Amino acid sequence: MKDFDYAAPTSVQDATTLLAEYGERARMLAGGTDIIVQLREGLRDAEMVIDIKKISELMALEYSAEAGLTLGAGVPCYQVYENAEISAAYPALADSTRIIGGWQIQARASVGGNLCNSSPAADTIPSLISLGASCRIAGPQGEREVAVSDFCTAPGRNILETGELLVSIQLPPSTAHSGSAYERFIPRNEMDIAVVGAGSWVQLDESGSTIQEARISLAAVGPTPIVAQQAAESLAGQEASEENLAAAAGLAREAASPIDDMRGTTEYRVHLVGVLVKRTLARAVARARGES
Amino acid sequence: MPIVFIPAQLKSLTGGVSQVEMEADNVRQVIEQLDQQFPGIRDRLCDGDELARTLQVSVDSSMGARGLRTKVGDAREVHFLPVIGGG
Amino acid sequence: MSSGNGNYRVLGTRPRRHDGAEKVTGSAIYANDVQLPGLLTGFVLRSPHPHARIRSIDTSEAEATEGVFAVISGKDFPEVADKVADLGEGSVNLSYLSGNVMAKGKVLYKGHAVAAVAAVNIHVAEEAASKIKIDYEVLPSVTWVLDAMADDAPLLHENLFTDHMGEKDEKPSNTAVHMHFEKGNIEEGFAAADVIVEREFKTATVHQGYIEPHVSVADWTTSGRLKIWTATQGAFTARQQTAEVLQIPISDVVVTPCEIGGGFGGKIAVYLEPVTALLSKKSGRPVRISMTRAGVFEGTGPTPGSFMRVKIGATSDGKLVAGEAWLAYDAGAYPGGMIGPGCMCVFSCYDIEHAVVDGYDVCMNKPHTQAYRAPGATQVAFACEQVVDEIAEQLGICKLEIRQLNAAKEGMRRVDGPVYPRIGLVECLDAVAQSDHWKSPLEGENRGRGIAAGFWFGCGLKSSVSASVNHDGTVNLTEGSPDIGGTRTSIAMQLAEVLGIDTFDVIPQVVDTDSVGYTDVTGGSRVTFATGLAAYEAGLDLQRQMAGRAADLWECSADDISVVEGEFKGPDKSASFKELAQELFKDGEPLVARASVAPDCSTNGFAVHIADVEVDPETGKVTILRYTAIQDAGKAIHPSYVEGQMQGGAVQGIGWALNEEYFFNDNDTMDNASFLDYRMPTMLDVPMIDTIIVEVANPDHPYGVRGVGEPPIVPPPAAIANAISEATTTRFFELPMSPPKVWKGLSETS
Amino acid sequence: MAKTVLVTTTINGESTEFLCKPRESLLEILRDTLGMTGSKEGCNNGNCGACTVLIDGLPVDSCLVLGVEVEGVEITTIEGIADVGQLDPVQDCFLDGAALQCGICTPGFIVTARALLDKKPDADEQTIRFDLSGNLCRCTGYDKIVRAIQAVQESN
Repeated sequence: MKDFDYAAPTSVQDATTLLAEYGERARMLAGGTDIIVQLREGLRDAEMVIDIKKISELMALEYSAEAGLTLGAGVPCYQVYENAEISAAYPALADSTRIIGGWQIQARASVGGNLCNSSPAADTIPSLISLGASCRIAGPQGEREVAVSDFCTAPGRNILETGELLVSIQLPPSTAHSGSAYERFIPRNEMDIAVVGAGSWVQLDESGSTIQEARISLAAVGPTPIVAQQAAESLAGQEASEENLAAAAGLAREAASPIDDMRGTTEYRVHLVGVLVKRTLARAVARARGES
Repeated sequence: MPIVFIPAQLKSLTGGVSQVEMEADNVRQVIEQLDQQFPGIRDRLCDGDELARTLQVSVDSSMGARGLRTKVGDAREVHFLPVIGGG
Repeated sequence: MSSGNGNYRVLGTRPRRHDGAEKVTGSAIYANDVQLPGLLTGFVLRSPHPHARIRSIDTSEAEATEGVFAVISGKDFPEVADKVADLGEGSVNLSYLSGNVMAKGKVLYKGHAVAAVAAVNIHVAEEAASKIKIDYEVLPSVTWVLDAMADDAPLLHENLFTDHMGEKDEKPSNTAVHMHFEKGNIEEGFAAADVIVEREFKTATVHQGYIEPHVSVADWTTSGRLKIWTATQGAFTARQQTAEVLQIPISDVVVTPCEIGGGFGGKIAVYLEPVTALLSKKSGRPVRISMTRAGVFEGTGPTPGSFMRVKIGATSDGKLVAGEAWLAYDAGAYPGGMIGPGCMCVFSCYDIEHAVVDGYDVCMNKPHTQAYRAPGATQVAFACEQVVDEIAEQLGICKLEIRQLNAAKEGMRRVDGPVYPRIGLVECLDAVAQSDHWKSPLEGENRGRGIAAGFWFGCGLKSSVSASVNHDGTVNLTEGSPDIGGTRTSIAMQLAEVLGIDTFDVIPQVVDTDSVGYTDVTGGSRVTFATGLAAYEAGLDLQRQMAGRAADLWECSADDISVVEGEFKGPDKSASFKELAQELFKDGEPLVARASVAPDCSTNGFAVHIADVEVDPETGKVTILRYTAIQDAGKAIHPSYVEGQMQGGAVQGIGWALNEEYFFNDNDTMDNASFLDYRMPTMLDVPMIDTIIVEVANPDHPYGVRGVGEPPIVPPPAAIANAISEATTTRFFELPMSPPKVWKGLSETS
Repeated sequence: MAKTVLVTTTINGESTEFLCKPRESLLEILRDTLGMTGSKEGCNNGNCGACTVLIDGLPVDSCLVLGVEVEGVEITTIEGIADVGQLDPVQDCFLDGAALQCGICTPGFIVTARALLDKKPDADEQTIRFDLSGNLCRCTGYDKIVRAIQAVQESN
């Protein structure tokens, strides 16, 4: 590994100052499960590695039914899925955090880091998008808020400007009769990169039969995580029937523009989008109905 | 008296003969006798004064690495086989 | 030799292993744990191209880097003659071996070693390596076996001419060897057949996947002798190869085999030993290299991918009467050794009167292939066992019954000629029929059950041990077989059984090449069999010595002393081994025995596996629901470690069946050189692996032991393919049967 | 060159200080600086679990932790699992159940299994397999490892 300096600032301001000073030559370190591998394999460079885990705001995990979830950028995955309230309110996020790497990875890897690494195959991003999450970003010019769906711009790239830092991810309060789910397809059962991932969220009416609103997001089928807008909109006002979910899954396939690589062909991935969207919608509906 | 099995790839040298019964104490003698009967067969089975390194001799159901010194006096069958590695 | 009577005190028990406490507490010393004063760390620079001529190598900037002590490349290695050396288990062309250790002139695969650096730490070594400038002339490359056999294929070796058992073609070729076997009259055989099935199969290149990377530590600084500590399956073969590559006398080399983190056939060839040796010589310091995982995948032996065509004919009553096989195996960058056993194993489980087999060993721009557990046999079992299944389907015969009807047994002649002695395939198949698994119906949609059989020779080779009796009657057992899976204990148990003492009264130790007689590799399923046989012989020798001494002690004739179950009995006195040993220690010569053996036999192991699968028709993913491995172990010395071999081999085979493969991209370089993307089974991917040990004594071992390490990897891909076929009515002819391929196959069928 | 950093941490209950460069992983520090070679390197990128240690009771791949990060934490390595002269029940059950062959993955498995049994003493087979899926073993086929962990549960 190439030589680098290390700093562990204790405030957001100290961090952004350092970031501004080093610019592109600085890399953030949260759980380290991506960045350490990338530095070791020469996939990314750094002169300064900034450990954000000493900044209390970035390690905060605050949840209330009224205010929703504030997920500090450095909070490791296990803290999400081990928290029963958070898992109940945001099941898709619990699904995602539970399957990133093995236990050793989940003990370190953060949702914020998964987002900032901005891999098209990231497992938490479709969940965050489908749950309507937004990012709180701090920079030299102050703070701004950006929807997670607008965060990634290309493989490994995002909207963070020089000197900017992801502070936290905000999830809106979970509403009654809503449900969400994330599933990915991998050839093994663990320790793998998604061939395709799908996150779905539905808001049912009080009777639990009609979908009022839905959000669907996909991983590993484009240069960034994808919002399957048309598919989601097609469900609004529709009965939560198997046929309607399948029809939406069909529309979601059209949103996908995957590449052929060793993990799967274009054809296979598009097919899997249909399978996973159907499955996650069904599971989200079941959860919204309190069935699982 | 052992029966020597001619490898299928050498049958062009033996005019199609696939088995030869002969008196011999060891593989060296087997090959000498074969070569007298079928000139050229020795060069296919040996590297210089040794059994080809890619070959081993199977005597009855034994397989070993004693090369030309392999005893065959009491054997029923002699085969020339490729060497086998193992994991 | 007579086979055992089954009445044993020690054999068949399940004691803890002697090296257990060290291994569960982290104190066992593997090669990467060796510490020496002034130890430097090395790094190997590898070719980014699959095929290229090296125009020049400039190491000056790397050498000038602070913290760098030595840089070497191909020019630092001596020229090695084009000569074939016998390495005990197989043979190797030394110029190929040397060229694989460090490229000279040409690189033949991505990952081929081109230079190495020794520095104060890994980071400095890596940075310095990145400053080595190599001018490559990139050449056309080839990585698929049939392409490599084509007339217009890029040639890897201009002086390689196809060998047809001693006769060479005149035109150079990538095909190193053509083999041909015949039995009976193939035309007659097929003419007599009522049903004939012919299929083509492909299997991917797969890696042994040991968790410990290759590691070597060398100290060639002070005494003039080269000292090596390494992760090897065979210290003596590592010594021989290192000496040959460096062109020094073997007496100048001492190799200490450290604890070894898995091998499976992949840690027999040397890679790092000569490199660390030269770096040590040049730097004047001891040097360690631990390969990166990518280096392991790209630079060390995977096992061959293959293309196979198999055709079998049977009469309407299910008797197999004719078999034809055409096999092309991927040798990688240099001629390989797996096609021979591939040819010999393709029909080895069945009595087929007429058969023809052709095999081709083909070079291409991939890492040089090496043995992997029953090398060459798993591929052909995948082919043959599926064709047998299809014949059963066409004839409406039970798939177990067709195997029982045709099973190899004592007296059967294989296609390569030899006749089997007493073997246990029939008993394994009977055990299948009696098993709870086979008798339990499998219910549910998209589910299927498959079975398959497999064979591996198991070899003897050379082993030496010495046994010295301590004055408390315990015995120090010194051996040269690196212990990869509990063999210290399985060998010690055989000595304990002879002597009538307990397992833990034997203190086994694996020692360096200066300290024990020559011993071949831990491989070929041979250690418990052959080194165990040596321990048994040493035990008999100790008993003979002690009986003679007891006659002196008890003032009787040696003829009056008998040994019954380890107890020495004289006319009026008797003593246990321990009592007598304590007595004899008081005066006279210390009691030391040694034995060396070279059993000329194969131990002929058969395995039959049953797999239940469920296929997700929407994704093509296959889940293993239940799995049973049945195997003839001859005699299970330590049943837990026999089961462990069966379970481990089965799961490696499951990985081979479902997901493991080298992905080569359009540039003929590997895309997945990591444990993330080379998908070996995790704990979550497999169920419990049930085992049934069958014991048909091997007539060539006093306790009836057969080699057990290799057969269990042979049946799994075939058993799983047969199960998938039952589950989906679609057959898959290509390994791995990964989700994209299964989904595609299912969508094409429906 | 980056500055050398002094790190104070607790390893297996003992307060420990070491000097390190930021690029050195915890695994390198343990093995090369502190001579604790029980944690093994299998892949050096978090895919095999052979280097697993516990940080504040949770399993992590020590190849994916920087030495400079462990200031003030509590680390347990394989060397700290047994008491003096007394193996941990997990170690005993691994030995009795022959749950190891070559042994290179064994320290990682034992450390993860210890954490699992502490957190979820009643874990069922599926949970055991899920939580240990970050530890690769190539020799055993996992059967005897799962059974050894179940044997610890049964002995409690």
